[in-house]
Amino acid sequence: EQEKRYPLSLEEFRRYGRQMIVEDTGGVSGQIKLRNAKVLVVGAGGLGCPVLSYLAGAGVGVIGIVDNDVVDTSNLHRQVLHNSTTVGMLKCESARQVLNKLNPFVEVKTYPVRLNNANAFEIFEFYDIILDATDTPLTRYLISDVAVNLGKTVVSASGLGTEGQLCILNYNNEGPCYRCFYPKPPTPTSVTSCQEGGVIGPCIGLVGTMMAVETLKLILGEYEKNGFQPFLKTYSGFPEQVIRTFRMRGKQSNCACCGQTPTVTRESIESGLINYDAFCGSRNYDVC
Amino acid sequence: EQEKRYPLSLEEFRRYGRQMIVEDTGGVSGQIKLRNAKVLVVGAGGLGCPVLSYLAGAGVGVIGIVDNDVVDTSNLHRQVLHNSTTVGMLKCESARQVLNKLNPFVEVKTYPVRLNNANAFEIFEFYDIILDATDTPLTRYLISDVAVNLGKTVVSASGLGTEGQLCILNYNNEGPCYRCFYPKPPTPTSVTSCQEGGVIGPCIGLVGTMMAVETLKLILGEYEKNGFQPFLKTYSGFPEQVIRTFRMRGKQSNCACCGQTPTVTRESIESGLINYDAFCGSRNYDVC
Amino acid sequence: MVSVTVEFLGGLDVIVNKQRIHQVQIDEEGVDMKRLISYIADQMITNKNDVEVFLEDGSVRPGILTLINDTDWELEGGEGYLLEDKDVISFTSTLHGG
Amino acid sequence: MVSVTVEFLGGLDVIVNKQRIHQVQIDEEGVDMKRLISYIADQMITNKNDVEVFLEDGSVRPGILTLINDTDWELEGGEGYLLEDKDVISFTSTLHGG
Ligand SMILES: [Zn+2]
Ligand SMILES: [Zn+2]
Repeated sequence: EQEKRYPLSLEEFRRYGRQMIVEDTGGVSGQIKLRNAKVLVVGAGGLGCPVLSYLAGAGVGVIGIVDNDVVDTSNLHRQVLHNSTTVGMLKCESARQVLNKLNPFVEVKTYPVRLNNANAFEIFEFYDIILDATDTPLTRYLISDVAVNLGKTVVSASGLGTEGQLCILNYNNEGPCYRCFYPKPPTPTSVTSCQEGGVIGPCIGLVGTMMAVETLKLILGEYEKNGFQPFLKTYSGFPEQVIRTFRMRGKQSNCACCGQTPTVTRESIESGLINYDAFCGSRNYDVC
Repeated sequence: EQEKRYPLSLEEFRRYGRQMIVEDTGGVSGQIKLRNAKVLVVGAGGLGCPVLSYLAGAGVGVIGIVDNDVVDTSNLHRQVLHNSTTVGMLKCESARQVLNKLNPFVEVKTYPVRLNNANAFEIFEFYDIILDATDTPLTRYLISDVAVNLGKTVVSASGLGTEGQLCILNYNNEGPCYRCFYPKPPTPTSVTSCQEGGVIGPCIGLVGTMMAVETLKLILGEYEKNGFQPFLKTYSGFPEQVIRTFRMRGKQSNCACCGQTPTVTRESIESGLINYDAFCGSRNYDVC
Repeated sequence: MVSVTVEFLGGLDVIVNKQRIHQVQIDEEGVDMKRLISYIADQMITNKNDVEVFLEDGSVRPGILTLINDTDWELEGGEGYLLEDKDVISFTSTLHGG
Repeated sequence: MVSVTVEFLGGLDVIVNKQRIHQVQIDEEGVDMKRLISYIADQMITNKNDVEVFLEDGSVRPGILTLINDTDWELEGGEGYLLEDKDVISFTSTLHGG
């Protein structure tokens, strides 16, 4: 009965009141945007953990988690949503349990699969915004390519050691995609992932938290209000904590994916014509 | 037996390996510094939650938590260490349960009291570094004053809305204290706390995560290596995520607490001669 | 005459039409910080009741930090600092939430 | 002659003595980005095996972003951009960990 008269329940007012009174959230209408939002997080690792917590806390209506990895003791210094009692459990399941307790108003969907050419479209279609919190170039191209073909905006981040990077891709189908920035993939041998490179927990966590802030801004229409300029932000934690903002190129008309004559299409991806393994070198794909 | 031959157990190598291989941590010797460190976090709220997770994850040996507040539904959008099933529980106890599961190697001590003139020295004495994650000017002066008198370094942060601030106080008894920056307290009516002002979860969370990075740097001796220059960092999340670094004054010779003729001494604090309530106006003290 | 950028941070923008960044030009010689502060109180704060949020006893209110080109004004001469063209002067209120 | 700051970020400092920030002076006229890149490969990368971490087919390796004064060099003319005194040129490798 009450639900019909008010757009939010009393319990929702109580839970979200402190964020609703921040002018930038837009109050009730902003909270309803959050409740209606569907966000997919690919990777429940060092970036994914804080993103998932803060998006669930804020009341994002549906959160999907793609991760086929299981929790390992060596993850716990940075993947603080998981814990010693969930070692061996699927990360998406471990995360779901915590998020359900944090905020029962949020629906959490889990996808314990490795994202690939064949399943990405089906998984992405349901969501409004895609978060790339993975750790290999292979997946970064795949996520961007699929998102462009489905017209979704991507928040993409990465980190290693004490540093991190963050950008928004295919913003509103106007902004540049991952291939606009990186038309040619790096040679596999030149890539270090956290498998070998090491990472400091709160440094990657800070970049994950930045992803959550960007996602809230996208949902709340902050960039619609102030305009979107392509950027890449870099964070470094040592020796000094600094965020730098680089102004980046826009959408490239000759981009193989989002350009005027795209060759990276749904058909070429799903058929396997675009071979992400060969493209980026065959490396073990592990969201860490 | 094995513990005698190696400074770290195999399980510790497994758990911390990924951070130990980051050069800035100093490997085994750095990990032992972390294990020997005793850090007190005052306030298990929006700042305290991510700090506690990342310090526990990193393997800080003893973590103390001072907070006499209980978990409320309205906290959960930003205080993501707690959850709906711990509503009504003391925050320090709710946090302890999560941290014990995250990392059983870490000892968590809880102080479910309101920090005041009478108990602060006794609580602080045991710790190496004090983190101010509270939300009133009263407590900020008290924490700084007690830390100066005990020769402890403070990592101090605050946040409101989409913004936050962070500084290091009394660094190694060389750096400025809170009273060096703010010799006169603000008039009570001009202060907004998150009680009334509202706050966005990942924005305050990002500042808490910055506190964790600074704390790790202090423990690992990063400032010993590169030198310490007094600073204040400000973060803003909207409309753009930016960290700015302001170069600040050093220790002031006329400071009432850390100066040449201090009046804010252990005696004057513990006897109640320094009246923090009257000093800052009598506001409800709530760590939120 | 001097032309500087003045920023109101940490929520202080509420006293200047909710605009954080202002280009300020003062057509006088030898403008120091003390003069800029009185200029802000007289010319920029629209609601005169807000002056006490910015000033106390004629100087910047305790709890507000003043920065000259990202440096604490105490290191730059405080009220006596002479403004130069393109200086960035920032006022930020100290936050207390946590 | 031109004098610029060159930064190697995102771990790229490993190829230049683990030093992130370098002051570089080139005593030639009309130094463009293409020349700076060859200068770095010839003069600054100490271990010649590391050149291939920086260069591929004579240009900056895919996966490295090049910035001129914090702006993507594609917006500034790319290899043909003529360096000016005090420019800050940054190279950062793209991170992939998560
Ligand atoms: Zn593109
Ligand atoms: Zn002092």
